[in-house]
Amino acid sequence: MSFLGRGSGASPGGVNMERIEMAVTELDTVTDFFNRMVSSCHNKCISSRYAEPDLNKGESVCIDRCVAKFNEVQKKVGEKLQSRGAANAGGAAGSFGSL
Amino acid sequence: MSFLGRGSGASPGGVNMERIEMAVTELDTVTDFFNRMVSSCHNKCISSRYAEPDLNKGESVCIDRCVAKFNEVQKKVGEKLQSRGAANAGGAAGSFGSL
Amino acid sequence: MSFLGRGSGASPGGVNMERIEMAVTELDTVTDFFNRMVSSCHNKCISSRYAEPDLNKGESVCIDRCVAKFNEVQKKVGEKLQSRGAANAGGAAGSFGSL
Amino acid sequence: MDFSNFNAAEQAHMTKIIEKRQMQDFLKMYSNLVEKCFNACCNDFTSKALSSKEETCIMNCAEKFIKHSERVGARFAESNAEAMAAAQNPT
Amino acid sequence: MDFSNFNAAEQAHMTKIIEKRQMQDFLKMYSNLVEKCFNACCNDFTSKALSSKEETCIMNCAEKFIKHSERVGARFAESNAEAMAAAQNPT
Amino acid sequence: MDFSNFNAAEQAHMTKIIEKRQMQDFLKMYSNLVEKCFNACCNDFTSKALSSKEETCIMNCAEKFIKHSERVGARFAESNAEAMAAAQNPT
Repeated sequence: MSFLGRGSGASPGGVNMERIEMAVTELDTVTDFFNRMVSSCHNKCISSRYAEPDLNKGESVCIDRCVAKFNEVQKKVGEKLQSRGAANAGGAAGSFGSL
Repeated sequence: MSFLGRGSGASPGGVNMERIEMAVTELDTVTDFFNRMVSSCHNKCISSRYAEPDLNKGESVCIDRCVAKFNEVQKKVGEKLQSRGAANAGGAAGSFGSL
Repeated sequence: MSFLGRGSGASPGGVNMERIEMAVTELDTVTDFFNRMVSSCHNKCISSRYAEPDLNKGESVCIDRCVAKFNEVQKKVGEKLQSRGAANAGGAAGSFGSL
Repeated sequence: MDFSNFNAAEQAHMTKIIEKRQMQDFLKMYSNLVEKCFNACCNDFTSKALSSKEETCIMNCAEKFIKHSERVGARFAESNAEAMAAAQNPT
Repeated sequence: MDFSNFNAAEQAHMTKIIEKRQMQDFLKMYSNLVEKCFNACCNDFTSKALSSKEETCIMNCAEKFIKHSERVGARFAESNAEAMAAAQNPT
Repeated sequence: MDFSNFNAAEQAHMTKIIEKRQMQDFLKMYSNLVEKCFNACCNDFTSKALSSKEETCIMNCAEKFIKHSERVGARFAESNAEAMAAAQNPT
Protein backbone atom coordinates (compact mmCIF):
# COMPACT_ATOMS: atom_id res chain seq x y z
CA MET A 1 0.00 0.00 0.00
CA SER A 2 2.90 2.26 0.75
CA PHE A 3 3.64 1.40 -2.82
CA LEU A 4 1.60 4.40 -3.68
CA GLY A 5 4.52 6.52 -2.82
CA ARG A 6 2.42 9.07 -1.01
CA GLY A 7 3.44 8.58 2.55
CA SER A 8 1.60 10.53 5.15
CA GLY A 9 -0.31 13.75 4.80
CA ALA A 10 -3.30 14.49 2.65
CA SER A 11 -3.10 13.61 -1.02
CA PRO A 12 -5.20 15.19 -3.77
CA GLY A 13 -8.88 14.93 -2.89
CA GLY A 14 -8.13 15.25 0.80
CA VAL A 15 -7.63 11.53 1.39
CA ASN A 16 -5.03 10.69 4.03
CA MET A 17 -3.64 7.43 2.65
CA GLU A 18 -1.90 6.46 5.88
CA ARG A 19 -5.19 6.61 7.74
CA ILE A 20 -6.89 4.52 5.06
CA GLU A 21 -4.12 1.94 5.16
CA MET A 22 -4.42 1.57 8.90
CA ALA A 23 -8.18 1.11 8.65
CA VAL A 24 -7.70 -1.54 5.96
CA THR A 25 -5.15 -3.39 8.09
CA GLU A 26 -7.64 -3.35 10.96
CA LEU A 27 -10.42 -4.61 8.69
CA ASP A 28 -8.26 -7.44 7.37
CA THR A 29 -7.17 -8.39 10.89
CA VAL A 30 -10.73 -8.62 12.20
CA THR A 31 -11.82 -10.60 9.13
CA ASP A 32 -8.93 -13.05 9.54
CA PHE A 33 -9.72 -13.44 13.24
CA PHE A 34 -13.41 -14.01 12.50
CA ASN A 35 -12.66 -16.59 9.82
CA ARG A 36 -10.39 -18.54 12.17
CA MET A 37 -13.11 -18.45 14.82
CA VAL A 38 -15.68 -19.78 12.34
CA SER A 39 -13.34 -22.54 11.23
CA SER A 40 -12.22 -23.55 14.74
CA CYS A 41 -15.73 -23.63 16.17
CA HIS A 42 -16.92 -25.60 13.14
CA ASN A 43 -14.26 -28.22 13.88
CA LYS A 44 -15.16 -28.34 17.56
CA CYS A 45 -18.96 -28.25 17.38
CA ILE A 46 -20.31 -29.51 14.06
CA SER A 47 -20.57 -33.23 13.38
CA SER A 48 -19.21 -34.06 9.94
CA ARG A 49 -21.93 -36.57 9.11
CA TYR A 50 -24.26 -33.87 7.79
CA ALA A 51 -27.41 -35.90 8.32
CA GLU A 52 -29.58 -32.77 8.51
CA PRO A 53 -29.30 -29.14 7.33
CA ASP A 54 -30.10 -27.45 10.65
CA LEU A 55 -27.97 -26.83 13.70
CA ASN A 56 -29.26 -29.07 16.46
CA LYS A 57 -29.58 -27.94 20.07
CA GLY A 58 -26.21 -29.33 21.14
CA GLU A 59 -24.41 -27.71 18.22
CA SER A 60 -26.03 -24.33 18.86
CA VAL A 61 -25.08 -24.29 22.53
CA CYS A 62 -21.58 -25.45 21.67
CA ILE A 63 -21.16 -22.58 19.16
CA ASP A 64 -22.14 -19.96 21.74
CA ARG A 65 -19.64 -21.28 24.27
CA CYS A 66 -17.00 -21.76 21.62
CA VAL A 67 -17.18 -18.09 20.57
CA ALA A 68 -16.87 -17.01 24.21
CA LYS A 69 -13.87 -19.28 24.78
CA PHE A 70 -12.19 -18.23 21.57
CA ASN A 71 -12.48 -14.60 22.68
CA GLU A 72 -11.01 -15.51 26.07
CA VAL A 73 -8.08 -17.24 24.39
CA GLN A 74 -7.51 -14.15 22.26
CA LYS A 75 -7.28 -12.02 25.41
CA LYS A 76 -4.92 -14.44 27.20
CA VAL A 77 -2.61 -14.74 24.20
CA GLY A 78 -2.66 -10.96 23.76
CA GLU A 79 -1.60 -10.48 27.38
CA LYS A 80 1.20 -13.01 26.93
CA LEU A 81 2.48 -11.27 23.81
CA GLN A 82 2.37 -7.91 25.53
CA SER A 83 4.23 -9.15 28.59
CA ARG A 84 6.91 -10.58 26.37
CA GLY A 85 7.29 -7.45 24.31
CA ALA A 86 5.44 -7.80 21.10
CA ALA A 87 8.23 -6.74 18.80
CA ASN A 88 10.67 -9.60 19.28
CA ALA A 89 8.10 -12.36 19.19
CA GLY A 90 8.34 -13.23 15.54
CA GLY A 91 11.81 -14.64 15.54
CA ALA A 92 12.06 -13.83 11.87
CA ALA A 93 13.25 -10.25 12.04
CA GLY A 94 16.71 -9.90 10.66
CA SER A 95 16.97 -13.56 9.83
CA PHE A 96 16.64 -12.98 6.12
CA GLY A 97 20.06 -13.55 4.67
CA SER A 98 19.41 -15.08 1.32
CA LEU A 99 17.04 -17.81 0.36
CA MET B 1 -6.62 -1.81 -5.69
CA SER B 2 -9.19 0.92 -5.41
CA PHE B 3 -6.36 2.40 -3.46
CA LEU B 4 -5.31 3.94 -6.69
CA GLY B 5 -7.94 6.54 -6.21
CA ARG B 6 -8.98 6.44 -9.82
CA GLY B 7 -12.42 4.93 -9.65
CA SER B 8 -14.12 4.10 -12.89
CA GLY B 9 -13.61 5.60 -16.27
CA ALA B 10 -10.51 5.66 -18.39
CA SER B 11 -7.29 6.81 -16.81
CA PRO B 12 -4.26 8.19 -18.66
CA GLY B 13 -3.15 5.70 -21.29
CA GLY B 14 -6.72 4.55 -21.86
CA VAL B 15 -6.66 1.85 -19.18
CA ASN B 16 -9.98 1.34 -17.39
CA MET B 17 -8.76 0.36 -13.92
CA GLU B 18 -12.14 -0.97 -12.80
CA ARG B 19 -12.17 -3.44 -15.67
CA ILE B 20 -8.61 -4.53 -14.87
CA GLU B 21 -9.49 -5.00 -11.21
CA MET B 22 -12.45 -7.20 -12.07
CA ALA B 23 -10.32 -9.34 -14.37
CA VAL B 24 -7.70 -9.72 -11.64
CA THR B 25 -10.35 -10.75 -9.11
CA GLU B 26 -11.62 -13.34 -11.59
CA LEU B 27 -8.08 -14.62 -12.20
CA ASP B 28 -7.39 -14.92 -8.47
CA THR B 29 -10.71 -16.70 -7.89
CA VAL B 30 -10.07 -19.31 -10.58
CA THR B 31 -6.51 -19.84 -9.32
CA ASP B 32 -7.74 -20.30 -5.75
CA PHE B 33 -10.42 -22.73 -6.93
CA PHE B 34 -7.90 -24.70 -8.98
CA ASN B 35 -5.41 -24.89 -6.10
CA ARG B 36 -8.09 -26.22 -3.76
CA MET B 37 -9.06 -28.81 -6.37
CA VAL B 38 -5.43 -29.93 -6.73
CA SER B 39 -5.03 -30.18 -2.97
CA SER B 40 -8.35 -31.97 -2.32
CA CYS B 41 -7.85 -34.51 -5.12
CA HIS B 42 -4.29 -35.10 -3.92
CA ASN B 43 -5.64 -35.96 -0.48
CA LYS B 44 -8.31 -38.25 -1.91
CA CYS B 45 -6.34 -40.05 -4.63
CA ILE B 46 -2.60 -40.08 -3.96
CA SER B 47 -1.10 -42.55 -1.52
CA SER B 48 1.34 -40.84 0.82
CA ARG B 49 3.89 -43.65 0.74
CA TYR B 50 5.55 -42.29 -2.40
CA ALA B 51 7.05 -45.61 -3.41
CA GLU B 52 7.26 -44.57 -7.06
CA PRO B 53 7.37 -41.27 -9.02
CA ASP B 54 4.57 -42.04 -11.47
CA LEU B 55 0.82 -41.93 -11.11
CA ASN B 56 -0.43 -45.50 -11.17
CA LYS B 57 -3.59 -46.56 -13.01
CA GLY B 58 -5.82 -46.33 -9.95
CA GLU B 59 -4.56 -42.88 -9.05
CA SER B 60 -5.03 -41.58 -12.60
CA VAL B 61 -8.62 -42.79 -12.81
CA CYS B 62 -9.32 -41.40 -9.34
CA ILE B 63 -8.01 -37.96 -10.37
CA ASP B 64 -10.29 -37.81 -13.42
CA ARG B 65 -13.36 -38.65 -11.36
CA CYS B 66 -12.27 -36.38 -8.54
CA VAL B 67 -12.07 -33.36 -10.86
CA ALA B 68 -15.54 -34.15 -12.22
CA LYS B 69 -16.99 -34.49 -8.72
CA PHE B 70 -15.29 -31.36 -7.47
CA ASN B 71 -16.86 -29.42 -10.34
CA GLU B 72 -20.25 -30.91 -9.49
CA VAL B 73 -19.87 -29.86 -5.87
CA GLN B 74 -18.98 -26.36 -7.00
CA LYS B 75 -22.23 -26.18 -9.00
CA LYS B 76 -24.37 -27.54 -6.14
CA VAL B 77 -22.87 -25.17 -3.60
CA GLY B 78 -23.28 -22.26 -6.03
CA GLU B 79 -26.98 -23.08 -6.43
CA LYS B 80 -27.39 -23.25 -2.67
CA LEU B 81 -25.71 -19.88 -2.18
CA GLN B 82 -27.83 -18.31 -4.90
CA SER B 83 -31.06 -19.70 -3.48
CA ARG B 84 -30.15 -18.29 -0.09
CA GLY B 85 -29.24 -14.88 -1.42
CA ALA B 86 -25.53 -14.58 -1.74
CA ALA B 87 -25.16 -11.29 0.07
CA ASN B 88 -26.14 -12.31 3.58
CA ALA B 89 -24.26 -15.59 3.61
CA GLY B 90 -21.08 -14.40 5.21
CA GLY B 91 -22.44 -13.65 8.62
CA ALA B 92 -19.62 -11.21 9.15
CA ALA B 93 -21.07 -8.10 7.54
CA GLY B 94 -21.67 -5.41 10.07
CA SER B 95 -20.34 -7.50 12.90
CA PHE B 96 -17.16 -5.53 13.21
CA GLY B 97 -17.45 -3.49 16.35
CA SER B 98 -13.96 -3.37 17.70
CA LEU B 99 -11.44 -6.09 18.06
CA MET C 1 1.76 -3.86 -7.86
CA SER C 2 2.01 -3.34 -11.57
CA PHE C 3 -1.33 -1.74 -10.91
CA LEU C 4 0.62 1.40 -10.41
CA GLY C 5 0.92 1.72 -14.11
CA ARG C 6 4.51 2.80 -13.93
CA GLY C 7 6.35 -0.10 -15.42
CA SER C 8 10.10 0.00 -15.41
CA GLY C 9 12.37 2.96 -15.24
CA ALA C 10 12.68 5.53 -12.55
CA SER C 11 9.52 7.27 -11.38
CA PRO C 12 9.36 10.65 -9.60
CA GLY C 13 11.66 10.63 -6.59
CA GLY C 14 14.09 8.29 -8.30
CA VAL C 15 12.38 5.12 -7.14
CA ASN C 16 12.56 2.21 -9.58
CA MET C 17 9.25 0.49 -8.89
CA GLU C 18 10.19 -2.72 -10.69
CA ARG C 19 13.18 -3.17 -8.41
CA ILE C 20 11.04 -2.50 -5.34
CA GLU C 21 8.45 -5.02 -6.53
CA MET C 22 11.06 -7.71 -6.98
CA ALA C 23 12.48 -7.08 -3.51
CA VAL C 24 8.98 -7.30 -2.04
CA THR C 25 8.31 -10.58 -3.84
CA GLU C 26 11.57 -11.94 -2.43
CA LEU C 27 10.66 -10.74 1.07
CA ASP C 28 7.22 -12.35 0.87
CA THR C 29 8.71 -15.60 -0.45
CA VAL C 30 11.24 -15.89 2.37
CA THR C 31 8.57 -15.04 4.95
CA ASP C 32 6.21 -17.68 3.55
CA PHE C 33 9.02 -20.25 3.53
CA PHE C 34 9.98 -19.40 7.11
CA ASN C 35 6.38 -19.62 8.33
CA ARG C 36 5.97 -23.05 6.76
CA MET C 37 9.20 -24.18 8.40
CA VAL C 38 7.99 -22.95 11.81
CA SER C 39 4.66 -24.69 11.37
CA SER C 40 6.09 -27.98 10.05
CA CYS C 41 8.76 -28.24 12.74
CA HIS C 42 6.16 -27.40 15.38
CA ASN C 43 4.07 -30.33 14.18
CA LYS C 44 7.05 -32.66 14.12
CA CYS C 45 8.79 -31.68 17.36
CA ILE C 46 6.44 -30.10 19.89
CA SER C 47 4.18 -32.26 22.01
CA SER C 48 0.65 -30.87 22.05
CA ARG C 49 0.10 -31.55 25.74
CA TYR C 50 1.67 -28.25 26.78
CA ALA C 51 2.54 -29.39 30.28
CA GLU C 52 5.30 -26.79 30.61
CA PRO C 53 6.20 -23.46 28.97
CA ASP C 54 9.80 -24.30 28.05
CA LEU C 55 11.26 -26.32 25.24
CA ASN C 56 12.68 -29.49 26.74
CA LYS C 57 15.98 -31.01 25.61
CA GLY C 58 14.41 -33.44 23.14
CA GLU C 59 12.29 -30.71 21.54
CA SER C 60 15.27 -28.37 21.19
CA VAL C 61 17.43 -30.97 19.48
CA CYS C 62 14.53 -31.97 17.27
CA ILE C 63 14.03 -28.34 16.16
CA ASP C 64 17.69 -27.96 15.15
CA ARG C 65 17.58 -31.11 13.03
CA CYS C 66 14.18 -30.24 11.64
CA VAL C 67 15.43 -26.88 10.32
CA ALA C 68 18.42 -28.59 8.70
CA LYS C 69 16.20 -31.22 7.07
CA PHE C 70 13.65 -28.68 5.91
CA ASN C 71 16.45 -26.76 4.20
CA GLU C 72 17.68 -29.97 2.57
CA VAL C 73 14.19 -30.73 1.29
CA GLN C 74 13.98 -27.22 -0.14
CA LYS C 75 17.20 -27.83 -2.09
CA LYS C 76 16.10 -31.24 -3.37
CA VAL C 77 12.70 -29.97 -4.48
CA GLY C 78 14.36 -26.96 -6.12
CA GLU C 79 16.65 -29.24 -8.11
CA LYS C 80 13.70 -31.35 -9.19
CA LEU C 81 11.74 -28.30 -10.34
CA GLN C 82 14.75 -27.00 -12.25
CA SER C 83 15.40 -30.32 -13.95
CA ARG C 84 11.79 -30.44 -15.05
CA GLY C 85 11.73 -26.90 -16.36
CA ALA C 86 10.16 -24.64 -13.87
CA ALA C 87 7.74 -22.94 -16.20
CA ASN C 88 5.43 -25.82 -17.08
CA ALA C 89 5.18 -27.23 -13.59
CA GLY C 90 2.02 -25.51 -12.51
CA GLY C 91 -0.38 -27.26 -14.80
CA ALA C 92 -2.70 -24.32 -14.54
CA ALA C 93 -1.33 -22.08 -17.26
CA GLY C 94 -3.78 -21.64 -20.05
CA SER C 95 -6.38 -23.75 -18.32
CA PHE C 96 -8.53 -20.78 -17.43
CA GLY C 97 -11.49 -20.94 -19.74
CA SER C 98 -14.35 -19.72 -17.65
CA LEU C 99 -15.29 -20.58 -14.14
CA MET D 1 -14.73 -0.18 13.44
CA ASP D 2 -15.23 3.49 13.76
CA PHE D 3 -14.74 5.76 10.77
CA SER D 4 -16.53 8.76 12.24
CA ASN D 5 -13.34 10.83 12.28
CA PHE D 6 -12.87 10.26 8.54
CA ASN D 7 -13.75 13.09 6.18
CA ALA D 8 -16.24 12.57 3.37
CA ALA D 9 -13.61 11.70 0.77
CA GLU D 10 -12.00 9.20 3.10
CA GLN D 11 -15.34 7.60 3.97
CA ALA D 12 -16.16 7.23 0.27
CA HIS D 13 -12.76 5.63 -0.26
CA MET D 14 -13.27 3.18 2.61
CA THR D 15 -16.74 2.28 1.35
CA LYS D 16 -15.28 1.25 -2.00
CA ILE D 17 -12.54 -0.79 -0.35
CA ILE D 18 -15.02 -2.49 1.98
CA GLU D 19 -17.27 -3.38 -0.95
CA LYS D 20 -14.33 -4.92 -2.77
CA ARG D 21 -13.30 -6.86 0.33
CA GLN D 22 -16.85 -8.15 0.80
CA MET D 23 -16.89 -9.50 -2.73
CA GLN D 24 -13.49 -11.12 -2.22
CA ASP D 25 -14.57 -12.57 1.14
CA PHE D 26 -17.72 -13.98 -0.43
CA LEU D 27 -15.75 -15.63 -3.24
CA LYS D 28 -13.27 -17.06 -0.74
CA MET D 29 -16.10 -18.38 1.43
CA TYR D 30 -17.62 -19.98 -1.67
CA SER D 31 -14.48 -21.92 -2.61
CA ASN D 32 -13.84 -22.74 1.05
CA LEU D 33 -17.34 -24.22 1.26
CA VAL D 34 -16.80 -26.27 -1.90
CA GLU D 35 -13.54 -27.65 -0.50
CA LYS D 36 -14.90 -28.36 2.98
CA CYS D 37 -18.10 -30.09 1.82
CA PHE D 38 -16.30 -32.02 -0.91
CA ASN D 39 -13.79 -33.29 1.64
CA ALA D 40 -16.49 -34.25 4.14
CA CYS D 41 -18.95 -35.83 1.71
CA CYS D 42 -17.08 -37.37 -1.24
CA ASN D 43 -15.14 -40.52 -0.48
CA ASP D 44 -16.16 -42.82 -3.27
CA PHE D 45 -14.34 -42.41 -6.58
CA THR D 46 -15.68 -45.45 -8.40
CA SER D 47 -17.93 -43.06 -10.33
CA LYS D 48 -17.59 -39.48 -11.57
CA ALA D 49 -21.19 -38.57 -10.80
CA LEU D 50 -22.31 -37.51 -7.34
CA SER D 51 -24.41 -40.21 -5.68
CA SER D 52 -27.71 -39.07 -4.19
CA LYS D 53 -26.24 -39.72 -0.76
CA GLU D 54 -23.27 -37.48 -1.53
CA GLU D 55 -25.57 -34.81 -2.94
CA THR D 56 -27.70 -34.74 0.21
CA CYS D 57 -24.57 -34.52 2.32
CA ILE D 58 -23.26 -31.60 0.22
CA MET D 59 -26.51 -29.64 0.49
CA ASN D 60 -26.74 -30.23 4.26
CA CYS D 61 -23.08 -29.33 4.69
CA ALA D 62 -23.44 -26.03 2.80
CA GLU D 63 -26.67 -25.08 4.57
CA LYS D 64 -25.29 -25.98 7.97
CA PHE D 65 -22.03 -24.12 7.41
CA ILE D 66 -23.92 -20.96 6.49
CA LYS D 67 -26.12 -21.22 9.58
CA HIS D 68 -23.02 -21.88 11.66
CA SER D 69 -21.28 -18.77 10.23
CA GLU D 70 -24.36 -16.67 10.90
CA ARG D 71 -24.56 -17.82 14.51
CA VAL D 72 -20.84 -17.23 15.10
CA GLY D 73 -21.24 -13.79 13.48
CA ALA D 74 -24.17 -12.92 15.75
CA ARG D 75 -22.33 -13.95 18.92
CA PHE D 76 -19.18 -12.18 17.77
CA ALA D 77 -21.11 -8.96 17.11
CA GLU D 78 -22.70 -9.17 20.57
CA SER D 79 -19.38 -9.63 22.32
CA ASN D 80 -17.89 -6.72 20.37
CA ALA D 81 -20.84 -4.50 21.30
CA GLU D 82 -20.39 -5.44 24.97
CA ALA D 83 -16.67 -4.73 24.78
CA MET D 84 -17.33 -1.29 23.28
CA ALA D 85 -19.97 -0.46 25.86
CA ALA D 86 -17.61 -1.52 28.66
CA ALA D 87 -14.85 0.64 27.19
CA GLN D 88 -17.12 3.70 27.12
CA ASN D 89 -18.69 3.23 30.54
CA PRO D 90 -16.02 1.90 32.84
CA THR D 91 -17.39 1.07 36.26
CA MET E 1 -10.99 -15.87 -19.33
CA ASP E 2 -11.79 -13.64 -22.20
CA PHE E 3 -9.97 -10.35 -22.64
CA SER E 4 -10.99 -9.82 -26.28
CA ASN E 5 -13.00 -6.72 -25.37
CA PHE E 6 -9.93 -5.13 -23.75
CA ASN E 7 -8.10 -2.42 -25.67
CA ALA E 8 -4.38 -2.74 -26.43
CA ALA E 9 -3.26 -0.78 -23.39
CA GLU E 10 -5.50 -2.88 -21.13
CA GLN E 11 -4.28 -6.14 -22.64
CA ALA E 12 -0.66 -5.07 -22.11
CA HIS E 13 -1.51 -4.23 -18.51
CA MET E 14 -3.18 -7.61 -17.94
CA THR E 15 -0.24 -9.44 -19.49
CA LYS E 16 2.11 -7.85 -16.98
CA ILE E 17 -0.18 -8.69 -14.08
CA ILE E 18 -0.60 -12.28 -15.27
CA GLU E 19 3.17 -12.70 -15.59
CA LYS E 20 3.60 -11.43 -12.06
CA ARG E 21 0.89 -13.75 -10.77
CA GLN E 22 2.47 -16.72 -12.54
CA MET E 23 5.78 -16.06 -10.85
CA GLN E 24 4.05 -15.70 -7.47
CA ASP E 25 2.02 -18.88 -8.08
CA PHE E 26 5.17 -20.77 -8.99
CA LEU E 27 6.96 -19.63 -5.84
CA LYS E 28 3.94 -20.55 -3.73
CA MET E 29 3.75 -23.97 -5.39
CA TYR E 30 7.44 -24.46 -4.65
CA SER E 31 7.14 -23.79 -0.91
CA ASN E 32 3.90 -25.76 -0.80
CA LEU E 33 5.72 -28.72 -2.34
CA VAL E 34 8.58 -28.43 0.15
CA GLU E 35 6.12 -28.40 3.05
CA LYS E 36 3.97 -31.26 1.72
CA CYS E 37 6.86 -33.59 0.88
CA PHE E 38 8.72 -32.78 4.09
CA ASN E 39 5.61 -33.59 6.12
CA ALA E 40 4.99 -36.84 4.25
CA CYS E 41 8.58 -38.09 4.11
CA CYS E 42 10.50 -36.84 7.16
CA ASN E 43 9.58 -38.47 10.44
CA ASP E 44 12.95 -39.34 11.91
CA PHE E 45 14.79 -36.56 13.72
CA THR E 46 17.62 -38.59 15.20
CA SER E 47 19.84 -37.12 12.49
CA LYS E 48 20.00 -33.79 10.65
CA ALA E 49 20.86 -35.34 7.31
CA LEU E 50 18.24 -36.77 4.98
CA SER E 51 18.41 -40.57 4.88
CA SER E 52 18.49 -42.16 1.43
CA LYS E 53 14.98 -43.49 2.09
CA GLU E 54 13.75 -39.98 2.90
CA GLU E 55 15.48 -38.58 -0.16
CA THR E 56 13.82 -41.10 -2.47
CA CYS E 57 10.48 -40.32 -0.89
CA ILE E 58 11.02 -36.57 -1.41
CA MET E 59 11.92 -36.97 -5.08
CA ASN E 60 8.96 -39.27 -5.74
CA CYS E 61 6.65 -36.96 -3.83
CA ALA E 62 7.71 -33.90 -5.84
CA GLU E 63 7.57 -35.71 -9.18
CA LYS E 64 4.21 -37.24 -8.40
CA PHE E 65 2.72 -33.98 -7.19
CA ILE E 66 3.74 -32.24 -10.43
CA LYS E 67 2.23 -35.02 -12.53
CA HIS E 68 -0.89 -34.88 -10.38
CA SER E 69 -1.18 -31.09 -10.88
CA GLU E 70 -0.72 -31.48 -14.61
CA ARG E 71 -3.43 -34.10 -14.84
CA VAL E 72 -5.85 -32.05 -12.74
CA GLY E 73 -5.01 -29.02 -14.92
CA ALA E 74 -5.71 -30.98 -18.12
CA ARG E 75 -9.07 -32.27 -16.88
CA PHE E 76 -9.99 -28.83 -15.53
CA ALA E 77 -9.19 -27.21 -18.89
CA GLU E 78 -11.33 -29.80 -20.70
CA SER E 79 -14.30 -29.24 -18.44
CA ASN E 80 -13.97 -25.48 -18.87
CA ALA E 81 -13.81 -25.85 -22.65
CA GLU E 82 -16.97 -28.01 -22.56
CA ALA E 83 -18.74 -25.49 -20.36
CA MET E 84 -17.86 -22.67 -22.76
CA ALA E 85 -18.98 -24.65 -25.80
CA ALA E 86 -22.26 -25.50 -24.07
CA ALA E 87 -22.79 -21.83 -23.22
CA GLN E 88 -22.28 -20.78 -26.84
CA ASN E 89 -24.35 -23.56 -28.46
CA PRO E 90 -27.30 -24.19 -26.20
CA THR E 91 -29.42 -27.12 -27.39
CA MET F 1 18.39 -9.81 1.48
CA ASP F 2 20.72 -7.24 0.12
CA PHE F 3 19.52 -3.73 -0.65
CA SER F 4 22.97 -2.16 -0.88
CA ASN F 5 22.50 -1.40 -4.57
CA PHE F 6 19.33 0.58 -3.81
CA ASN F 7 19.52 4.37 -3.83
CA ALA F 8 18.47 6.39 -0.79
CA ALA F 9 14.90 6.93 -2.00
CA GLU F 10 14.51 3.23 -2.74
CA GLN F 11 15.91 2.22 0.63
CA ALA F 12 13.50 4.57 2.37
CA HIS F 13 10.67 3.06 0.37
CA MET F 14 11.70 -0.49 1.28
CA THR F 15 12.01 0.42 4.95
CA LYS F 16 8.39 1.59 4.98
CA ILE F 17 7.22 -1.55 3.22
CA ILE F 18 9.19 -3.79 5.58
CA GLU F 19 7.74 -2.01 8.60
CA LYS F 20 4.25 -2.53 7.25
CA ARG F 21 4.95 -6.21 6.54
CA GLN F 22 6.34 -6.68 10.05
CA MET F 23 3.16 -5.32 11.57
CA GLN F 24 1.04 -7.55 9.31
CA ASP F 25 3.22 -10.58 10.11
CA PHE F 26 2.89 -9.89 13.82
CA LEU F 27 -0.90 -9.64 13.59
CA LYS F 28 -1.05 -12.85 11.56
CA MET F 29 1.19 -14.62 14.07
CA TYR F 30 -1.11 -13.41 16.83
CA SER F 31 -4.29 -14.84 15.30
CA ASN F 32 -2.42 -17.98 14.29
CA LEU F 33 -1.34 -18.45 17.90
CA VAL F 34 -4.89 -17.94 19.15
CA GLU F 35 -6.19 -20.54 16.70
CA LYS F 36 -3.43 -23.07 17.37
CA CYS F 37 -3.60 -22.86 21.18
CA PHE F 38 -7.40 -22.82 21.20
CA ASN F 39 -7.45 -25.97 19.05
CA ALA F 40 -4.87 -27.73 21.21
CA CYS F 41 -6.21 -26.73 24.61
CA CYS F 42 -10.01 -26.29 24.45
CA ASN F 43 -12.01 -29.45 24.10
CA ASP F 44 -14.69 -29.05 26.70
CA PHE F 45 -17.71 -26.94 25.75
CA THR F 46 -19.91 -27.63 28.74
CA SER F 47 -18.97 -24.17 29.98
CA LYS F 48 -18.19 -20.84 28.32
CA ALA F 49 -15.44 -19.94 30.75
CA LEU F 50 -11.90 -21.22 30.41
CA SER F 51 -11.08 -23.83 33.07
CA SER F 52 -7.85 -23.29 34.99
CA LYS F 53 -6.45 -26.35 33.22
CA GLU F 54 -7.28 -24.85 29.84
CA GLU F 55 -5.79 -21.52 30.86
CA THR F 56 -2.50 -23.10 31.91
CA CYS F 57 -2.40 -25.00 28.63
CA ILE F 58 -3.02 -21.78 26.65
CA MET F 59 -0.25 -19.88 28.43
CA ASN F 60 2.23 -22.75 28.01
CA CYS F 61 1.23 -23.17 24.38
CA ALA F 62 1.77 -19.48 23.58
CA GLU F 63 5.06 -19.28 25.46
CA LYS F 64 6.35 -22.47 23.91
CA PHE F 65 5.34 -21.46 20.41
CA ILE F 66 7.21 -18.17 20.74
CA LYS F 67 10.34 -19.96 22.00
CA HIS F 68 9.97 -22.45 19.18
CA SER F 69 9.73 -19.65 16.58
CA GLU F 70 12.76 -17.93 18.05
CA ARG F 71 14.82 -21.11 17.92
CA VAL F 72 13.77 -21.87 14.34
CA GLY F 73 14.57 -18.24 13.44
CA ALA F 74 18.04 -18.49 14.98
CA ARG F 75 18.88 -21.74 13.16
CA PHE F 76 17.45 -20.37 9.91
CA ALA F 77 19.56 -17.21 10.20
CA GLU F 78 22.68 -19.31 10.81
CA SER F 79 22.08 -21.51 7.81
CA ASN F 80 21.47 -18.45 5.64
CA ALA F 81 24.67 -16.86 6.89
CA GLU F 82 26.58 -20.06 6.06
CA ALA F 83 25.02 -20.21 2.61
CA MET F 84 26.02 -16.60 1.92
CA ALA F 85 29.57 -17.17 3.16
CA ALA F 86 29.84 -20.27 0.98
CA ALA F 87 28.57 -18.33 -2.02
CA GLN F 88 31.19 -15.60 -1.51
CA ASN F 89 34.13 -17.88 -0.79
CA PRO F 90 33.74 -20.91 -3.01
CA THR F 91 36.36 -23.56 -2.35
